[in-house]
Amino acid sequence: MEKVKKPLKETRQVSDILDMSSLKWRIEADGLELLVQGFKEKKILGRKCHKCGSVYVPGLSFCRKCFITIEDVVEVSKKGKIACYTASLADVRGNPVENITVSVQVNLDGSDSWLMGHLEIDDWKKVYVGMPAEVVLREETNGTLADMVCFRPI
Amino acid sequence: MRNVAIISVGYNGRFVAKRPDVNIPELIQPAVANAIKKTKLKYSDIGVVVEGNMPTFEGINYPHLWFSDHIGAAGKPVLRISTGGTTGMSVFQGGYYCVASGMFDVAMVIGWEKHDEGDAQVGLIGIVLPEAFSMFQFGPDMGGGGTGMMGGLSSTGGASFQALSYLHRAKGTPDHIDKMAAQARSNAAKNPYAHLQHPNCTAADIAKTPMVSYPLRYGHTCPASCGACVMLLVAEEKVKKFADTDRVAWVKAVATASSDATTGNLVDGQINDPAEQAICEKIAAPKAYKMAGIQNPKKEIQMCEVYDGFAHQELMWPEKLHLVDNSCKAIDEGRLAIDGDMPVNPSGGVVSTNAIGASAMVRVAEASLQIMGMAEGGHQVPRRVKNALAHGWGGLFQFVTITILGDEPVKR
Amino acid sequence: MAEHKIVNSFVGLQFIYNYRVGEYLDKYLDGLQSKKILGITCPECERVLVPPRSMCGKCNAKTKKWVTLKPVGTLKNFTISHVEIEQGEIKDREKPVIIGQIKLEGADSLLTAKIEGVSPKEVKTGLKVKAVFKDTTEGTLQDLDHFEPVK
Amino acid sequence: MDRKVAIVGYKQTKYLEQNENPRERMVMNLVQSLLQDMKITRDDIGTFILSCSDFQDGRTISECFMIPWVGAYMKDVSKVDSDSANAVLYAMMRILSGNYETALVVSWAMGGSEFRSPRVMDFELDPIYERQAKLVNEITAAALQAQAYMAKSKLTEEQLAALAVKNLRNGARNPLALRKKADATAKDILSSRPLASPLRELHAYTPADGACAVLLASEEKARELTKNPVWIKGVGFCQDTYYLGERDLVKMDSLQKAAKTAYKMAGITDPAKKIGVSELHTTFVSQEPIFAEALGLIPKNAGPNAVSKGALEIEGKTPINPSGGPQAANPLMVSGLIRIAEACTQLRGEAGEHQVKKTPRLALAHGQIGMAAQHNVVFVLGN
Repeated sequence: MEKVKKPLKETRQVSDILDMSSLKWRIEADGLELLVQGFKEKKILGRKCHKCGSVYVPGLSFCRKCFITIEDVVEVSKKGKIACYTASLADVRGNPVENITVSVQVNLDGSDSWLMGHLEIDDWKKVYVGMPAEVVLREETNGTLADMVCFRPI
Repeated sequence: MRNVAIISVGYNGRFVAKRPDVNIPELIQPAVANAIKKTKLKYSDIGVVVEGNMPTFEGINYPHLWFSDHIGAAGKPVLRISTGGTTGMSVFQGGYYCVASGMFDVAMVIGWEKHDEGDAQVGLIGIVLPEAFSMFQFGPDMGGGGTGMMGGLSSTGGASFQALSYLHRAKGTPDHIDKMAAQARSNAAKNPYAHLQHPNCTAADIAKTPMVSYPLRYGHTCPASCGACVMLLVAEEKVKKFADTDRVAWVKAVATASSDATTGNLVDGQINDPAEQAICEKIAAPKAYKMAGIQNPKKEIQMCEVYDGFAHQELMWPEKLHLVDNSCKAIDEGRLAIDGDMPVNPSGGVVSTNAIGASAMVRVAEASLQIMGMAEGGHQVPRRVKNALAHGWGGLFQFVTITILGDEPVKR
Repeated sequence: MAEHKIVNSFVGLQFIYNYRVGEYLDKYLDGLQSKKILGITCPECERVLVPPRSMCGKCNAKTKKWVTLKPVGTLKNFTISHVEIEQGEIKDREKPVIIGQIKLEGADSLLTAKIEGVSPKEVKTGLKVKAVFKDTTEGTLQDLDHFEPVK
Repeated sequence: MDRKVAIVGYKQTKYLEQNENPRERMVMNLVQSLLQDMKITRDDIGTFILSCSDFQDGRTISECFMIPWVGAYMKDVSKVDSDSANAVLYAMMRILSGNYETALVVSWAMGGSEFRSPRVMDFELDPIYERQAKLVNEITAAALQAQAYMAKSKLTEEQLAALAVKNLRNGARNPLALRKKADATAKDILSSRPLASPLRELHAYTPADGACAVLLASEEKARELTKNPVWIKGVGFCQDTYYLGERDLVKMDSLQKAAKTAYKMAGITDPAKKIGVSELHTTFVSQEPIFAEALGLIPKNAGPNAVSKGALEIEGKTPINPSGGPQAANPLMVSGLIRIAEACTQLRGEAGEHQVKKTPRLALAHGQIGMAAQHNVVFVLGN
């Protein structure tokens, strides 16, 4: 015999709000600044740690491995390999979406970090880990993140 | 170093999605009462209380202040520890250090979450809000589509990167994740405290659920639960006095390690593969095994409870913990089942029950119940568990905590 | 040292929380709706707690017997509040408000409430006060509007 | 306990309305300079205990992005979500267990520039009663406590103002302090903005940006690292019931219990004689005599007498908050750690202008959270 579950008593509800606009933050954005400055000249710029040699893109002026401030700017290749990817096939509620988008994290040649972005590809099933891809910048770059259109398979 | 034993575990009841009948302290209190009931302890014997949850999920700063009177903490030392997903185990380890340090003989640890009071999704996005919004100052989002950025920032998006990267390394397929999720849901059906219970769930059942973010389906993700877990820890000299059972679980090792964010770190430049988890494989796990005196974890450990917010992690973590060589192969061979040779999450895991602040503690609690032989409802591992491992992860895929329990204290 | 690029980040979002009051406070609010103040007794130390809750922290015992308290009591302590806090900003009140701690007859804990009908200059501890409810009650804490001196 | 734990190094930032750096770099600079002073690297640190809050940092899992900036990349870290004095306590217990030889405690807050302290404090209230009733907040709770004390001990408003004057004067002698006024008078205090009687703006803490780091070590390691370790002689912590109406706000049970435990551990029976200087986490100056009595530093109801005799001044018999205390600068939860660092500077005789006259042998540091100090931590430190 199945047990009949008694519904839980609904007690009153009261509310409160954490208004995020009551907070402010200052963020050090050396990495993004360098990245968009590079876009202007159609370059991908990062920072290299003078101690351990790690290259970060976006390149903040801090090496977390060595715990030091770093300043050396280096240019890395626009080409790299897809380190991992995902395809958004549904929205947050689980409903299928019509325009399937592919997000990738790409390890650009010459860098030790991964750059995240959108991959332009006709069929998401063709993507694989290790697939060569390159950064696509728009024709006229003006030094914003929007200069980077997407990644494209090579 | 003093040896510390877990003498009792208490849950508030079955973990569920909504508890409209109680407020937060009323949710937690029965877990405290249940833990104490199974011992010879009185409230006055408890030396210190250690508590934790995810504070922004319920919007209460230092919530332990409020439920002082409900958890036997009024007039007592209370320590609050909160470290994201690992909170439960960080709290447990806090309790361990309270006793191991010699400062206290008895510690009560509490991990809880009442997800129906707040918005967990907003709470999770809150991890990266300042960084994400700072990007707008450099023009619209990278990648043009919006998903490029947010896909990496939402928890499921980050996890799907990890899942694919893991499958690539382990040469597995998404079917393996379906299988793992099915095993978790079936195990949960044998655990009276689990949230999502699905008796005899099959991989085909899971494969029917919609794909959220490739390769992760709805059936691979965890629910948001309301629940609390409480454990009582006592010093070796006091075990006989307070324990109501001959079989207690001894803490053999504790370890933790953190890196920077391994997904969603858009401002700083991410430098770790989220599926690499060197903090676990190379730092925390070796440290824990050394402390526990375990040379061959595959042989010496009989079961594990890993923190699997997403089903693929139940495959990944046993590998990173040196318990299984290849989990995809192991699940095909049935070795990860309750009656297998390395049972993973007999409780159903986090993927079946997730009250975040409690989740990592529940891993320790379940591991200890397996050692005590007290896992209820048919999820007890059939062979004698001499050593068990509990694991938690948190943050942006960047924290790891490990606890190893045994049926005998370590001779130090 | 090199200058660093610093950006100000601003987030126009809100975290919204909906809290359940639980069985005990729910019953207390039912009481306020019918213009009654309810307390609950600890079976061990026999303290009568108001507002009521499920546990007595002194004895770690479940509270049991509900009591309807007389809506009169003594002012034990008070402060004259000149400001209120709104989303973390300290704003001046239009006029000062007396916030008192009242020991209701038959209760053991002090209830915090607004005191009206007496000027900030004249208010004194020891004052006998009585509860004044809103005309139309809605089952919220605001139903118990304030306390005023017993004439 | 067969081990002893010492504080071997500490470092504070200057406390400002807005630090010139964002929190990440502010903390990195601080930790780097401490490591340089100690002539060690981040690899020499066994465990990191952070103390920060999601509500103060305005983000979920506030330590998430800070891990690399405190030097803890790929290291052992935990976080105490409470007043930072609790973090020192946890770090100490980790060393006592024998698992670690060194522990670095780091706490930070941008209380001056990024968040509004009163909002953070409001979130400490229970959401179903006090937050809905909108009567109790950090100001009214402290005011009720102050009123109760004044009624009992007959402390006057002028004496309360004298305490605030003392702290502003002390602040002027502390190079790190934010609010300071060497020539402050009682009139300045009594004419400042009224908050809730008897409290006014100049009785209150001063929100500030700032960070503090403290390095702990086991006995053996401490002797290796420094010539003058400060020993943790005793520690106690305790939490009271939440409900204001059930607490004796003047007696302060939880502070008394915490002190009792700390004194017992330190082997002190007469704290008034033995403790040379105290740094207390007072959100409002009215808490100074209340805490001092609960801690046994002055006799019961002796607050008015102590104030009029100047006993709590830097040159007095029972110096309290020679740094100016939280009234001079208070980056909310960092306060407990600052109190500990300040107690250490006094013990080492490094406090300069705000050094107490006779270099003390024992110092007391205190941390607290909650309305009218519901939760208290007491440290007895000595060299």
